[in-house]
Amino acid sequence: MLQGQVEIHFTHPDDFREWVRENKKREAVEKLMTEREAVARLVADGDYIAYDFSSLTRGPQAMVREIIRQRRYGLWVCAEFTLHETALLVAAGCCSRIDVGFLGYGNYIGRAVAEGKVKVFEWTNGALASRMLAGARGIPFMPMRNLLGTDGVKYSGAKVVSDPFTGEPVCLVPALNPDVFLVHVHQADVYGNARIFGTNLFALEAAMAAKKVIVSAEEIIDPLEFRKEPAKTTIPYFLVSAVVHLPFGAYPGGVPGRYELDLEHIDKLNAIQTGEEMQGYLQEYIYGVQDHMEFLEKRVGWEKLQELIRKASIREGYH
Amino acid sequence: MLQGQVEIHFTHPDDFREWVRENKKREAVEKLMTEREAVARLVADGDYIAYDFSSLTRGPQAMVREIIRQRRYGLWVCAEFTLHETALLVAAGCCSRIDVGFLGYGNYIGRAVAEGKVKVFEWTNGALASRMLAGARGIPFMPMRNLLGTDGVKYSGAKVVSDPFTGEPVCLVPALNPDVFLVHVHQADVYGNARIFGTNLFALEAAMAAKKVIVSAEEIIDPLEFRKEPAKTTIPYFLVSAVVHLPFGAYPGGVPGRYELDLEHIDKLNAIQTGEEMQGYLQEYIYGVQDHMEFLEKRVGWEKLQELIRKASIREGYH
Amino acid sequence: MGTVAEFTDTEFMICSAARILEDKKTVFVGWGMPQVVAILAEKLYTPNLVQIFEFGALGPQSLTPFVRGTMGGPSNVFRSLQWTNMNWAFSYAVTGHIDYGMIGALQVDQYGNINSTLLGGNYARPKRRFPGSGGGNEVASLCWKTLIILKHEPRRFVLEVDFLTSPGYLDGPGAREKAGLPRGTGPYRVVTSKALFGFDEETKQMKLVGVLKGLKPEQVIQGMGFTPLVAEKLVELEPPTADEIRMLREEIDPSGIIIRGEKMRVPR
Amino acid sequence: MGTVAEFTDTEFMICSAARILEDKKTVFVGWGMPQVVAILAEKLYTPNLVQIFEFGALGPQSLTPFVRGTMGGPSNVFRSLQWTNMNWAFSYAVTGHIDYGMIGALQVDQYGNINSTLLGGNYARPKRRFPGSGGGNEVASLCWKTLIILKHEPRRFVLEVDFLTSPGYLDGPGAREKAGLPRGTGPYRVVTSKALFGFDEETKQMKLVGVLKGLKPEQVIQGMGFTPLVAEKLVELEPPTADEIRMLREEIDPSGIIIRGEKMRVPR
Repeated sequence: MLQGQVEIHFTHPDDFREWVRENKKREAVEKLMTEREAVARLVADGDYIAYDFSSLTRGPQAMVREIIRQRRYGLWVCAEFTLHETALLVAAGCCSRIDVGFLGYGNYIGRAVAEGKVKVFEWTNGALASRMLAGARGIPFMPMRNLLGTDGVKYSGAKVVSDPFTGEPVCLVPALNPDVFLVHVHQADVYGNARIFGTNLFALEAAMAAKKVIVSAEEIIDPLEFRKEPAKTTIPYFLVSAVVHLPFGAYPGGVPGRYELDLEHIDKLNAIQTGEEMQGYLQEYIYGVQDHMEFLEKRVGWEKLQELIRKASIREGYH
Repeated sequence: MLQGQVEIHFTHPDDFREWVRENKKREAVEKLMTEREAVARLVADGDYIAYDFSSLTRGPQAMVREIIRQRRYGLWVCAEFTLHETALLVAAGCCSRIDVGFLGYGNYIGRAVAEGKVKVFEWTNGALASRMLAGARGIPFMPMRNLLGTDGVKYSGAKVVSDPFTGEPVCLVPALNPDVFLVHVHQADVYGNARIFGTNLFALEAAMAAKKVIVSAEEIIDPLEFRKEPAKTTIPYFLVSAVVHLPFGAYPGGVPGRYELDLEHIDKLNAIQTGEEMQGYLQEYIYGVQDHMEFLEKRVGWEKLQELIRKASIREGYH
Repeated sequence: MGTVAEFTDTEFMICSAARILEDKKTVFVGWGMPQVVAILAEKLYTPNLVQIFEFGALGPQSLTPFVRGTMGGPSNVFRSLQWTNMNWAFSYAVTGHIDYGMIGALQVDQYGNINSTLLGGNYARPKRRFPGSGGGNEVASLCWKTLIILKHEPRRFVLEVDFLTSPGYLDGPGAREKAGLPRGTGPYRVVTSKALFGFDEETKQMKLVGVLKGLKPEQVIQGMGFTPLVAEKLVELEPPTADEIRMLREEIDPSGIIIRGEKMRVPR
Repeated sequence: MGTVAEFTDTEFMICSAARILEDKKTVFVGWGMPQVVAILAEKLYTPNLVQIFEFGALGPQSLTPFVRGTMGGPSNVFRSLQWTNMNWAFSYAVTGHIDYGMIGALQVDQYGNINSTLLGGNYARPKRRFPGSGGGNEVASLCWKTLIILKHEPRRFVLEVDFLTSPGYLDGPGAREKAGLPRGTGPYRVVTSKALFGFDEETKQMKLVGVLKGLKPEQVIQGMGFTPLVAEKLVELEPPTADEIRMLREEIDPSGIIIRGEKMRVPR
């Protein structure tokens, strides 16, 4: 058996089940709260955090900013397809370990790894998605036909074993059960039922696999709406811990069918090179405002938001 | 390692891949044909056959009748949630092996097993769905937390091994790649893009895992319709081998949002006890008509069909 | 509201099971009678029960009358919270999100092991063959608490099941965990047409906890293939109430396809 | 239509790759430049190409101009055949439904092994760190034929990659299969800003098969960390055509975010 000797975030499936039984209430209770409350109650130092989708498309950017604002420490991040968030989290001192995925671009994060400021483990996007699926299926691992033959095996927590059905090598990746899953959705109700329009990475998988699920939503709709079109429900309420109403919660990314990404702001993030520049950004856009609403009002502005809505002229399929 | 010593239908994932490369054309070609052509071209003696959903809800009943009509031999059936089809297939001499699932009720099929007319292997609904998911993911097996501790392990092809991540026993079920997958859908286009409204057992899994996929559809719609609402596409065209336009193709079962099941006809099926009664049914309803259209006209009738449409008054969510 | 004088064994089982379910919990519902139990419970006792079906429907507000044979049909899955598929439906159970499971049985042994596959003969040539697991093995393996519902015929309570389809406590304490089944799961109650059984916390053996009003424990135990433990304080199970019966006969199953059965009376 | 006299290295790579794709085939498209390759190919050469993205979109008819950074955004996934998620997207590849894969690389060795993770130092303390696999490992492992696209800098062609992120032929014939990777897969072409490489069927070593018009094979090979095989008949690669350039600069990427790069001219 070939296997890496690295740390993995792994929860025994039975421990996860017991956590679910004790903590995920099957009662439909109102879970609407502010982003401040949600992070204060549900994100702890040292937690393992995953999110959907990407920094530029329907990512939970406002929730990530709130985590930074509350100066969480020692987070382990599942960087499935992250661009800027991870850099921000590392720069703000929130994140000490990253499961890669795709590490995100920019010199800042690359240098942080090179300087040993953050520890990385080398998976792939598909491996992390497989791990999440295993977590959602309550099984200890998922077999894969890739990662094989590469250095990823050595620097991830995968194991290569002989498949008992073919006798040939197969790669096993351990289930992933994040402590926290952040997902920004088009619509939610107060109980946590949630709808995403368009594609996703692993929204239902991660909601089922995670201990705590924070849904931030562009809009809050009546619970009956979900029952009228059950095929559109991405996540049912009893998987969800908190619902936060955050219009433009994916900014500077876009939400398909609602508003486009803000390329100017993204260029500003891309341009960050030094620690000083990074601290300047954090101060101006995160620490320097008290919440998402103030961020929108004072740092983005109504005019810009209207422009981004206007640009989102493709609505087909997003309903 | 604990394992049964029974026959399994198992295709090496690499052999399946090669079959796909050679036979599933990525070109969008018209695949519309009659049920007669579809069975003649695509269902061979000895094939392993799976279907979605149940005998009473959106099952591919017209396609099954056509298989019987063409007197296929030696089929191995995945009886995921089958009620009458398997009895009909066994009685007609088409089916020699069954992976159970749920064997279907009625004395006829029970006696056929007891008399050794058909060989059965003892899985579960979840195990067969897991096997299909493994087939669709192109991996040799899927781990499960059940089947453990039961006689199912002995009489299925599952294996119980020590999980390398927890050291505890876990059940592995081999991937399932059916030769033929029959699926009756609400809407399809001529290329094979298909939509199901409501729930399904494993429609996309099986379409991806099967060598030959026969889609029968209540209605044929314009290909552009699929592109306008991509979230509604259940199966994309390049997984599909044939499209058959079969209104009322699930009869005597129902199609949610379209027509209700015919309980009278189902009672007739339930009442079959003897081989003679069974042959009478086969003669009257299958051998005695040349195709599905004649079956509807001469054995069901316009009035009955209109009544079943009227009864399907719940349309909410099925669009 | 009082109880009724005459009812079927099936009606009693349905009412007895419906009274056990808890509100604001999830329940994995098997085919047939368990569907009617869940609907009755929702109507009378547990309005916020979340049903889940292996066909992929989660949390429906099922319409009545119950349409036989259509677990996946529009009436049964009406106004669900989510429509998905079998692999997802079972995933909810594997990850510990489903509190109760409800399934039937042909035979059950003292550890709550279930046979729904065959009677007599051997696997290849059974004397009588039945549908097998369906999703029963998943329900009994993966939900936190499993309710087993079966007609109270002594021959169904056996020392050893002819085929172990769905796991109870296997051969006793710790055996489920040793086999690799999820920790802390197992059969919770056995609901019959005459009695109610639980399982001893220590030994995991079946224990009589209630009998239908008017029956004596000896009458219930008589002829069983094993001798169950008997609780120190036995509960007297009320026969169906007038409310329950009206709901079953008039609203849920007017055609009587599920509720018909052997006629019973409360002995006096 | 003629070719143009001046173009960027990136523009040439994009055109060269777009000319290789086959119509009526599926292609797994990586982030950035491969997206532009696929769009160009669809516009000019392969109108029925079916693109698939790890973000869960299958077969879109992507709108132009290309919106940078939004593989998952409405323009790129416009009029898809299916919207699903990452686990399904990769499943299409594992089961052999995806003909081509297209990915970039930091370094590549003679067997087409790809590094996109780091340069120099060691894993814990690399000299320079890059994004890593993303979905590249899946694409290179699971699609039938992988196109690797990278700028023609000799230092990117190394004897041994600093980190083996995505598999080429590993250490030679049979090695992929021995490692458990799907049979019959592997790198197909390496598209650079000066040349085109294939792989020898027997030895699986990289083989120069084409050079940009006006360049000599020696100029292309010079400085590479390994000496590639050279095909008996080398193809002369046409510089970008006026059509291609117009399409790229005016329709697909007018902001120039992808196509800008080092200016090149065809040597005469």
